[in-house]
Amino acid sequence: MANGDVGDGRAEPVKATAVLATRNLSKDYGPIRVVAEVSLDFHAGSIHALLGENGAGKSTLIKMIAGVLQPSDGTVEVDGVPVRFRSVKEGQAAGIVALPQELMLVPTLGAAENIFLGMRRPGLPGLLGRRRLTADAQEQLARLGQTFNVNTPVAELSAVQQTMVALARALAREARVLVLDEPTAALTDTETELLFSVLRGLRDRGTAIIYVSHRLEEVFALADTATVLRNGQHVWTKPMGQTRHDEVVASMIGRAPEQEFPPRATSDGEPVLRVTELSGWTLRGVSVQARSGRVLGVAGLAGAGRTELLRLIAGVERPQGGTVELDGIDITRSSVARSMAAGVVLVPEERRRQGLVMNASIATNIGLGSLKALSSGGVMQPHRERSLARRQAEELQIRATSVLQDVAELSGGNQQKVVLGKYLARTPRVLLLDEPTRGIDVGTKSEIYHLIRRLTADGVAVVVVSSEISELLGLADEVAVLHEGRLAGIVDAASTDQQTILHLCYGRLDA
Amino acid sequence: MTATTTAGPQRAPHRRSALPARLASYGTLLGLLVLIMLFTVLDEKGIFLTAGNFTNILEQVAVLAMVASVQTVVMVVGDFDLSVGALASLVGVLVAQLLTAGVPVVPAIAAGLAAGLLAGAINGFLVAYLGLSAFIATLAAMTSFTGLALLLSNGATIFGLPAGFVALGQGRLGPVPMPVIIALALAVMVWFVLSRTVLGRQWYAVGGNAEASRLSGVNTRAVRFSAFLVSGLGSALAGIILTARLASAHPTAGDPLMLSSIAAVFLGVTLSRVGQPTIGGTAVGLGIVGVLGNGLNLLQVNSYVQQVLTGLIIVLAVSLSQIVRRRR
Amino acid sequence: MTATTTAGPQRAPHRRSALPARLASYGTLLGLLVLIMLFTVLDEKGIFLTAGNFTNILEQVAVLAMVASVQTVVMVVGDFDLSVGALASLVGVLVAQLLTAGVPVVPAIAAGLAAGLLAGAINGFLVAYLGLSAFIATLAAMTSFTGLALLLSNGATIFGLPAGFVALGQGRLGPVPMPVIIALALAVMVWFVLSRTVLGRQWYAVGGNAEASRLSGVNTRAVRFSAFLVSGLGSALAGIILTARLASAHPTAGDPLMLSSIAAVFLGVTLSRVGQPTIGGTAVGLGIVGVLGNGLNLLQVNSYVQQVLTGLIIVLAVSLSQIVRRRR
Amino acid sequence: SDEGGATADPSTTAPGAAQSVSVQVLTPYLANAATKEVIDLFQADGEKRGWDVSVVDTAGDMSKLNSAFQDAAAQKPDAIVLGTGDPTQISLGLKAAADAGVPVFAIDAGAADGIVANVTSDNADLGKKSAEALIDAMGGKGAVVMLTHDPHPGVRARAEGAKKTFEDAGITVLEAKHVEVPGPVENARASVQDIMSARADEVTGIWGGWDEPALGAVQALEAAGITDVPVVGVDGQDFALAEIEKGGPFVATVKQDWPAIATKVADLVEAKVVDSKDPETNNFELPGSLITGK
Ligand SMILES: Nc1ncnc2c1ncn2[C@@H]1O[C@H](COP(=O)(O)OP(=O)(O)OP(=O)(O)O)[C@@H](O)[C@H]1O
Ligand SMILES: Nc1ncnc2c1ncn2[C@@H]1O[C@H](COP(=O)(O)OP(=O)(O)OP(=O)(O)O)[C@@H](O)[C@H]1O
Ligand SMILES: [Mg+2]
Ligand SMILES: [Mg+2]
Repeated sequence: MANGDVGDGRAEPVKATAVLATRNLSKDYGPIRVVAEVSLDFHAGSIHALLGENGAGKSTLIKMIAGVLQPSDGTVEVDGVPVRFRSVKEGQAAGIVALPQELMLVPTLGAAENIFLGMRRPGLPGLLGRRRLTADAQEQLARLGQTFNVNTPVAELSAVQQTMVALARALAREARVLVLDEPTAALTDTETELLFSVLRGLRDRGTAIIYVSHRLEEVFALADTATVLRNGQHVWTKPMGQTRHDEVVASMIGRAPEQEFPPRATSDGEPVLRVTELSGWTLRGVSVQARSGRVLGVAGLAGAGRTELLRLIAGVERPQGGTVELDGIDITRSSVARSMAAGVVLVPEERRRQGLVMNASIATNIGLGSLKALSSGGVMQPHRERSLARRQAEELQIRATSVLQDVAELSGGNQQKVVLGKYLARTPRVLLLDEPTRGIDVGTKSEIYHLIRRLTADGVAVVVVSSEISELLGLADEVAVLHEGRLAGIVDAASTDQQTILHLCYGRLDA
Repeated sequence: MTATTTAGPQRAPHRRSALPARLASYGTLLGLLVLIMLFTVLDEKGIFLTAGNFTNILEQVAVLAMVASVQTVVMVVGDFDLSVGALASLVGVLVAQLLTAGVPVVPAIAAGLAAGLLAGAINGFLVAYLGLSAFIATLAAMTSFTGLALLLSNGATIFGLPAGFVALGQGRLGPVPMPVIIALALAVMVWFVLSRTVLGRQWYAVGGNAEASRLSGVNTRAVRFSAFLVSGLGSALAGIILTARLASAHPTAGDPLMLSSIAAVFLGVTLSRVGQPTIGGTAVGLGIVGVLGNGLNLLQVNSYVQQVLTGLIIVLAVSLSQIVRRRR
Repeated sequence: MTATTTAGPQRAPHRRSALPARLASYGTLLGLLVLIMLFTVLDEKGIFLTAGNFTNILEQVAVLAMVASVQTVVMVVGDFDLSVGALASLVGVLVAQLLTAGVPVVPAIAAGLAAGLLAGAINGFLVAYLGLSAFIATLAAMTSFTGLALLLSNGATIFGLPAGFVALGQGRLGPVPMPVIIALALAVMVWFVLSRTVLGRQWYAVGGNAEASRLSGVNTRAVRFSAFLVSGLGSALAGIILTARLASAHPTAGDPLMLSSIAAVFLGVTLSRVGQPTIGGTAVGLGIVGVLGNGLNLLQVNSYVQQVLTGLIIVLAVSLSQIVRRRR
Repeated sequence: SDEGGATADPSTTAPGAAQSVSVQVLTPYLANAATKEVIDLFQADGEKRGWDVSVVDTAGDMSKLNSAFQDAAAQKPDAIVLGTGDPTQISLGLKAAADAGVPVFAIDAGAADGIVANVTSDNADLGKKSAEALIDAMGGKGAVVMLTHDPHPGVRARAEGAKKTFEDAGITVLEAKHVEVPGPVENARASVQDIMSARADEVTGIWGGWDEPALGAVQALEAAGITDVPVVGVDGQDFALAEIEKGGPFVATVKQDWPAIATKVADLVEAKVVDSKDPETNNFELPGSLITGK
């Protein structure tokens, strides 16, 4: 399988030799080959998308290119010359900069320090030059439309802001080859557009960009070339203009794609969860209902309070005002444990920090949400745990050697599936999902949509927060839109469109 | 072809067989085995590798093993307990005072264990509910407990304990010293709870990621609290057995247990694959500590040189297993 | 307290102003101030709140301050150094032996500092390059250093040191004792490196998230290694000044510095906003340790009761600042 | 020699018979039973004389002991008493006391510049007496193991005295085993257990530098069922007396005459503070008394 012919897409004409190439690049973990003899060319002034299912080997390939991982076989070439990076530092010295899939920030340091960490800076050698550091960081973030305090520890920033810090860090290094592994997973459409214009600018100035995403619309809008990987192997590489959505999906998952969204609810259902005048840190007097058998979508811009709404309902944080009732019983100030016992289950948005015990197995993680059911008299029943884990692994198509594999060894999307598996194993009355499909491939996404609908068919009330409006439109029955902590409106998903919701997100009520 | 499969039941599920994992945890024994071999060869009189001497080693680490078992629990939830040694001293003094004041053995022991529980509850409250760092909270507790032990004993050794009590520390069941039996029983109990029960799962989960555990419905505060309760109880037991073994209570007798217990757990962690405290790992750590002290004593190494060697050998043993692990 | 600020496109961007942050770090002083007030009120003789007594307190914590400064660095990178006290003892004995053997003061001190660097390099190599856990590596080092100090001194106190050397520990510059000046100089240097230089940022970065730092192109091994170098050097300096202060070297003189230095840093951390060691926090921690010891001595509290109180007061001071912080 | 302000102000401290005398006892070793005993005796004696006696312990920390001297000097008591501990390590503290014009006495420490008088048992003599008792119990020949702790100057002096006695009597010292503190009983017990399994055929006696390691040795021997190896200690603590009473391996200890030492120090303090009389010498050594089961 040779490299595809590249470059007659929308990009400027390209140089003959690739700035970066892989030659039979492979990676083995024990007996398992997760990247198999991949040979690819990446050209200056071109955006090259890497596509593939969860666990296809995209991140692994990228890590080998950037010097994070050492290849088991094969080589990386820069300007046609074989190189071997023993560390990220060496990769950066050669102009190759990667944004890892999992945001790798130092939580205790500010944005400014994170952005320039490990970079040679002007000024007196060895000295920090704090004033200049702050100014430069502000400038970098301004390119991405961000104006927050660059000295606040990044642990205190929102998910979007953290992504922006990581992006600013990658951009600040002025790479020849910029590698982005799912940069938009946590972004809403607004920030995504901003990012794209920056990336297009970079491409036009000759940067080679390698781009990984599971949001196919984005890829079609942005990339010049696409490569599909499956099971660690190179399937094909084509100019973006010469392929179509269907073909990409089919070659990713190895079969024809099925209907993406399942049919919507047919009944009105009973109001199971009643949220009245709920207020918190940003939230101001929000009242919504979740009905059995139905899916309520929640839309909003970054920081609109979507996550906070779910956290307040689930008892993760204490509200400053308002009530939450489940089947008419007030559960406003109960703990997470008690809310869960009552049937309110929240799937949190950050898988690594909030969702997973990284040094434990898939089975342990999935079992953690259902310890009572998996034990008798306080003693664990390992066979029950393993069979539950296998069931979830199969249902969610978790790609792993066994359910005893540590989650740290899974690909990002598969880790997300483990989180889902943990919470879906409960039989909730109300299921709160915060960005449930973040990082999940298109094939599995539709499985998850169907799964959600199977739950609603059993009478579960579902609330979904998503940054992808198209996802909300396809999946939900109604969409509640938050704007700066207030409810901007609730619309019927079947009879509305993206524009209307976007308008509401921006607080324009005329829609 | 790549061989990754979905973890679903229909595909060959156990690619990573249990064998390499088991080998890895046998591998943790490597440092210890090398040590044992070394001493067997160096010990010309052939005393080291005898049942009698191994009984001695077991007896010498028995009290430490009790503390290390419960320290393992605290370290599983991601904390330390620096007060274990001082608490053992305090409980020893308390029980000895009760006994010399004429309180019968069983109520005296019960009072000692209750004091241990109370102490554990205080530590647990400070750490889990008030949110103090475990280091500060248990260090402060250690200081206070030492002061209390000194006050209670007036700084002196308390002796003249009843034979029924002393038998707990000096008696034997067949050839096996009582402290060894008690330590073993405690270790097995802790092992069972850690690896087979819901509580054990929760301890590991909270130690692995407290936030994720809380969001999974685990009452993380109660779970951390319970770890300190266990630690208090175990340290109290160790203090009681130590007092019985020495047939006397001294207000600082248990102090060395603090650093040694943490060291034993850490040795176990360093040597283990998962990088988590386990009872098995701690047992190996205890083994290294015990064999090293005994072996060097038998070889009649100068006391000061012995200290120098102890440090060196521990580093070598750990480095060795580290290097071997990387190879694998 | 993880307060994430919003940054919606049209929103006021600086929700969290610098002011509360600054208040929070002033708030770290609260426990200390309460203590000072308490002793001022309780001390009927009016000795506590005098310049002379404060000079005493400073002098009393000066050597500990040196060790705590460098312990801060090691704890910033996320490790411990348990060998600091033993190293201080060892270097003290070494320098004293050289001095009594007739080596002039400057080369003797230089040799002591070099020994400290070497010891730090060994610890750093074990932790950063061989990947041993800092606890095990430095505990092993501590054991070996203690053994070496005992060997080198034959277990005895070495005295009869030249006056020029002793002046380093007992002299004064105007009203200020020399150890205080040296400790202050060291603390300021460490503060500068920690907060104003690239190396300092890298120390914090590695401590905050070593993996992220590595992926940003930081040579995390070299960074960790350097922290242990600093620790070795600082501990050696402390050992030298301690020896000069005591006008004698004792093979275990520095041992109490280990736990106290970690406690001082942790006290500072507990009191700080982001939960990270800082020189400022450590200074407050040292202040608490120093004021507490001095104040209770002045009040002539029974020694055993004093220990009980020390633990209680530390818990109260830390809880207090914890509760105040939550309120804010 | 310092600036004028640092010396004692005679107007505030004019100790006379009518005024209450204040004495501060500073010690690094209050967790040691013998130290505690003699300090308690001194305190009781002082209080009987109508004095105000307070005690500060630094838990083995010599640097803190110097600090305690500074703290004490700041309060200008009529006298400071060093309760055991090595005076060579507290020159700074002694200087602070001298600067403040406070006389320093010592119990069982050592004579040194800056100490008006030290009252102690003759440690070399304690070592000699205990060694002689052991030699006696062994029937005048054999080989011994010594349990020592050289960092403690008193124990070190005893060990030297004992060693010389053994050598003079032709007794081999097989090993001088360093006993760790805290936890000396347990530590000595484990060491002796190991030593006896390695060389039971050689060892005919065990000398303990103080009573606690001797107790550990006794327990190791009893656990191993060894009855023909006698053990001696030093200090004459209650538990040692009880062991000797029982007639097991613990055959003798040397009791220091703590009441006499305490009274002697109190007398010296009174002479100096009340009558401004200096003692005739700066070191008083009182003999210890051997206690055996016989
Ligand atoms: N340390 C490891 N040990 C064993 N297997 C691993 C390890 N790291 C990754 N793998 C496996 O390698 C495969 C490829 O993972 P990779 O992260 O490259 O996938 P990906 O294509 O980026 O997926 P995603 O879209 O979910 O991010 C996965 O099956 C994963 O389980
Ligand atoms: N306890 C809290 N303390 C401080 N700030 C908080 C707290 N809870 C919420 N916030 C702030 O309120 C904002 C509400 O944002 P939330 O996370 O709910 O937004 P979102 O709409 O889910 O956007 P995102 O896409 O960033 O997750 C957060 O970004 C955070 O800044
Ligand atoms: Mg990936
Ligand atoms: Mg959110």
